[in-house]
Amino acid sequence: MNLTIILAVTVVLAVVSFFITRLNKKAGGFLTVIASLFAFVGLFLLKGSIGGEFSIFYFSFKITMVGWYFALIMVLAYSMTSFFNPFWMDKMMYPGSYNFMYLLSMAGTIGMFFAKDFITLFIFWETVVWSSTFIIQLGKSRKASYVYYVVSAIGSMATLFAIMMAYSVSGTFVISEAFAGLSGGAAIAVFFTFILSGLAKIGIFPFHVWLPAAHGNAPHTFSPVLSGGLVKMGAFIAFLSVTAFPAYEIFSGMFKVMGTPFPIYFLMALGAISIIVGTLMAIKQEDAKKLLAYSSVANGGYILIGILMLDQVGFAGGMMHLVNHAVASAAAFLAIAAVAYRTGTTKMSEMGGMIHRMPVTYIVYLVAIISMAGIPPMGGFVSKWLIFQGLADKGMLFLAAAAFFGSIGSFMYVFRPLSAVFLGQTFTRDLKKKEVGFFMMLPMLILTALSILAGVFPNTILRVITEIQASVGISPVTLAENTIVTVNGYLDAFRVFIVFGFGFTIAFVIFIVRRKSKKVELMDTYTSAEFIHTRELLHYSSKFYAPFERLYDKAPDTMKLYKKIAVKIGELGNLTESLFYGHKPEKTVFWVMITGIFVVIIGGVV
Amino acid sequence: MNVMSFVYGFLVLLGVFVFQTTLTGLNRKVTARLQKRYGARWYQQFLDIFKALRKDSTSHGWVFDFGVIMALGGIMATVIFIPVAGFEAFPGLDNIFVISYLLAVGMLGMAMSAAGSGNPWASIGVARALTNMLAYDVPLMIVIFTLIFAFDSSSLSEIAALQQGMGILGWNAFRMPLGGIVAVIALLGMLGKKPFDSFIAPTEIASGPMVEYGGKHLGFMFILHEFMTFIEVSIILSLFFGGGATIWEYMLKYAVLYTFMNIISGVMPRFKIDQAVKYFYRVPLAMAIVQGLVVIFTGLGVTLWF
Amino acid sequence: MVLDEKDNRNVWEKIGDYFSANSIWMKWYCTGCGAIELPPTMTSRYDMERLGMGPMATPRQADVLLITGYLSTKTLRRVIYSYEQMNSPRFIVAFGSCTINGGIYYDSYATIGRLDKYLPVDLYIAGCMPRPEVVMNGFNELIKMIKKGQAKGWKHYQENYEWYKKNQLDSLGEVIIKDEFHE
Amino acid sequence: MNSMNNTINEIKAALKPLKMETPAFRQIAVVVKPDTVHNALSYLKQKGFTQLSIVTCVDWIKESEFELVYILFSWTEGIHIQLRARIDRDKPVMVTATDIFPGAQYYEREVHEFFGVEFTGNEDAAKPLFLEIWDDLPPLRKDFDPQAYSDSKFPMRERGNEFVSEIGGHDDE
Repeated sequence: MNLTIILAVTVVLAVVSFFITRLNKKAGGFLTVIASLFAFVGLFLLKGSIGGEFSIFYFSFKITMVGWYFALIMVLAYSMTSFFNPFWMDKMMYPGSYNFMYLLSMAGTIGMFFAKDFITLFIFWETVVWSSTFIIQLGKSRKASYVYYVVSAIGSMATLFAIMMAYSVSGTFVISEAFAGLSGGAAIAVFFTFILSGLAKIGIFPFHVWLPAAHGNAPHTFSPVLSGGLVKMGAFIAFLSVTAFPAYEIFSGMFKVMGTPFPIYFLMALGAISIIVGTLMAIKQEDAKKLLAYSSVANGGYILIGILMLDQVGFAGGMMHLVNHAVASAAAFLAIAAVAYRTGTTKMSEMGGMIHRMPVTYIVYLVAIISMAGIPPMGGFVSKWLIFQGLADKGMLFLAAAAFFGSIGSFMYVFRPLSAVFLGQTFTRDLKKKEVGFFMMLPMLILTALSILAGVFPNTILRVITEIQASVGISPVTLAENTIVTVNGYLDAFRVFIVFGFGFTIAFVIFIVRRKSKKVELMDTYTSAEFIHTRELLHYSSKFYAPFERLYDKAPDTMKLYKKIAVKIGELGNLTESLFYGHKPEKTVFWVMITGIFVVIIGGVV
Repeated sequence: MNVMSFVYGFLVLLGVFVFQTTLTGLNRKVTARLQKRYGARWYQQFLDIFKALRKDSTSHGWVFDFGVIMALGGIMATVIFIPVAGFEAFPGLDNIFVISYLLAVGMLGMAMSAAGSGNPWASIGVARALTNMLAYDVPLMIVIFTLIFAFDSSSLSEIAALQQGMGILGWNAFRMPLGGIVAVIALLGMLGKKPFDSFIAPTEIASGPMVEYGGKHLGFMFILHEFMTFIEVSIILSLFFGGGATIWEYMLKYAVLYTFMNIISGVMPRFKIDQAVKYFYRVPLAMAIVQGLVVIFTGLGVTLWF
Repeated sequence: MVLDEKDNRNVWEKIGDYFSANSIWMKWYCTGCGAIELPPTMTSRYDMERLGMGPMATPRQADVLLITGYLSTKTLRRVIYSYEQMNSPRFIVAFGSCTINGGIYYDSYATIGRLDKYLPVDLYIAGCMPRPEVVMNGFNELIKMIKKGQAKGWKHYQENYEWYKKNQLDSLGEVIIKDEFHE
Repeated sequence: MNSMNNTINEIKAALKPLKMETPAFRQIAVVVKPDTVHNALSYLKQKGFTQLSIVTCVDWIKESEFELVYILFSWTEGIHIQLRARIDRDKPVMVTATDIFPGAQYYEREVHEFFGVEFTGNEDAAKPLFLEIWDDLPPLRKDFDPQAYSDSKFPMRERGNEFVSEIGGHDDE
């Protein structure tokens, strides 16, 4: 399979789907399924041609292992989510544009991961940013897309600046050579500005504000892509910044913290802060999608820490967490979308007991959160285990503390939607609701199966990662048949799974041989012997962790800070405006002259 | 991995159940003596469990049942991984992260089943239990992280073996005294003993997650509690008190440590849940970080003091 | 109830009854003044735990519903609700003269006369109030009864459900209340 | 004691009570005509008696009258006032106090439930409050016979010697 064909077909199908949707909404939706599945299969077959280079028009591409890995994760998220598209077309305001943008952004991501030079990368990157900006706008809030676009634009511009700066030194845009010859202060400046777009995209701490806004308000069918897919673009930039820009080599002479150069450690610390911030904020969300968005912030922190470690174990963990989080997060978002499809809301306090109506969706969500929280036997456990081992190996105490906090805090926040949406009392309104159809169930089940497979046979994924590790010149993580071996111990996920099955079987047998229990209605529950007839009142879902939230509800909110800054900038603009464009022309002339004189003086001095 | 491993695993489960349940019964007597009572018979805990299993039960839907089975299954799998005096049914899998996260399967199952009962008390109890877990686990994990860094191993049995043969001062609790204190405090939280037992407060939130359990479900919860106690005490015992060279030494040390926990808990009042979080994030967290920094930067405690 | 009824339990039931007899978990329905006699029964002076007895938090967990004193129609409704939430085998121990014949509330418009019309009482402990010694003695009696398989109130309730239901409805009107305070 | 006397004098002047006494330390009992109760309550409230402690009723069956009692308390002066008014027992009607003291709602419901007094202007007064299901005379009226009601509703145990030998409860069906 040829990359050109994949790109061309998806772009053409994007345009076609726009017109088909005009004729028949459902058909347009199904076209996105076909197109994204085509891209997925095509990419999968592309593995044979790794190493190839070619160019179309001005764009030049190189098929690398890591690009293939990233693109596959991305298109997996796209193709699985696209199964939901046909069913949401009626609820969408502009279904044609949605389908068009959906496929266009997918094409953009594919192109981006295989870019050979920075110009190609940047153009495809911007394609993704722009098309996703317009999709987010189709959701609940227009403001969300402003936030998304502003944060993305800051990142993109900084990256563009870094690329140009590197170009001025090295004279080339080719990714593997562009950063050669940088040193000293310029290297630090380029490093930080380059990775800025990555940080913005993963949602690392000061830039995390766009995730809840965009994930929470995007159309339900696009949130899984945003969280499972687009966030991983940032991880790609982070990957480039430690490999193509050999940060460890360039900064090797600098002050080191636990063996890591300070600039890199600083970024890892930012990752740690995002883990803590994401966890704390996720715990207090009332909207299921916003909660999952903040969990993406926290998981982004893990991915960043893992990738930046660039070692044998932690890096493998970070790279594997990409897949696990993409799969789990897409599955969780899809499950919430499926519930929203039936109930029309994502607010946790307005739902309850959906398990009795939608058991399959519940299983999907359950497996997704087990993976997200890093509990065996799901995939998330293996990647978090690798990251912990990597951290323990290097003795990075504070990062490890943040990682532990995020890991245990994730039990708290992932349990929120489980308890509020799926468990508890079914609301009277929802008593007649049905499970979603098979076509919507299918992608969720596939993702669930992937989560379990990644946890039981992690080596399938890790083998790909070892190839990536070998391609960037670090020693690959040691793999035996079913076992992952690290300095500090080894993990046999398959055996853990088997023993878990053994324990489960014993428990099941004891349960079965005992007398069958009497099935009672959910409302027949202990209420201190009081009669309660309203289901909604017997469901505890809002302010779930109130005593814990109270401990930090005084903490400053980043979004508020940004809003204040925005107001201040606006005021500054007004001040300038009042100085220059007053109703007295002579005042304007005065200030222009003063400014001119200053410019001349400063210019003379410099 | 062969058939014998599973047979051993089953025997370990049986042995642990008998041992821990007896010990719990004896400790009920200890608590009673603290309160100047005569106390229950030593085999009372067995009677309670078998009686609960004998009774009829009520079920609130499939997740209520499934959660209970998943909880007990996960916990039993974890017990099989615990090395007892160097013996493991499945050698090499006693990784501390595996154990502490596999434990979470059980907890998740229990939380799921409890919330699935549709009772708000249960949800409140689960919320408190998870908050409590966040409180005690972070300091404890930092100390464990320090141990892994110090000994280059995350295997329980290896860390236990490294402390043996040097007398009582070879134990990590004495090599890293701050860490040892943190571990003991965290163990109180893990076991859900006073002062950290607000999530099962019987008169306040009607025993929290357990509110809807009766009959065999409740029996499962009791068995699960015995196993969970064994896992938690064993982790701390192996990491900080040298495990045991022989099975008898292990059992003796275990009994002493567990009884000590019970005596502390017997004379304590109860923290509110936010007070517990505040407490853990003030004193033990600071102690854990100081201990970690000392070990990482000075190496004190990795070797013996003397 | 006739004491020397024929014992037709099988071995498993006998073993089960042995466990039940030696592990009595109680739900205290403390509506009346009798509740004040329970703390001394529980604490160091009389220490009911040595017989394997203890308080539980909810009726689901409990084996014995201990009704300590008079029952008004409002509380009786809740007691019936609680009893039906309990898991078999379940026993009722009624406490004080109020549950036997209304006690000093024999002519009250709101307090019932005798409890066994509405629920199958396995054991009455007479007295106003019964002292802890009497309570312990009563529970000893209950333990013997369970061991011998004579505490069969719950079976009786199942078999004569119609009769109990009729009595309940005659006196209470409705058992489950739905008004503005219970929505 | 001065403030007490002042209050007594002021109240005497304003309310023109039928009878007035001080039954205990810092307590004033005022008996007024039933049609002035509403005015009296609003006067007392603006005098500082902001707390309505209870509204209750006494059944004077021989005189065929109900006596409504409002107990108010002033937090500034520390004085209790009992405001009493007698109404006709056969047609017990009183103007509601819920517009002055919203908290009177539940007291009025209680009085209605136990004595059958009707409160005009309070639509909810007739709703049941304590007695969940009630089908007889209001139970605290003196002409209501609790013994007869109890006998008809709650069957008693036959008392005899056989009672002593009973151990279980269910012996008679």
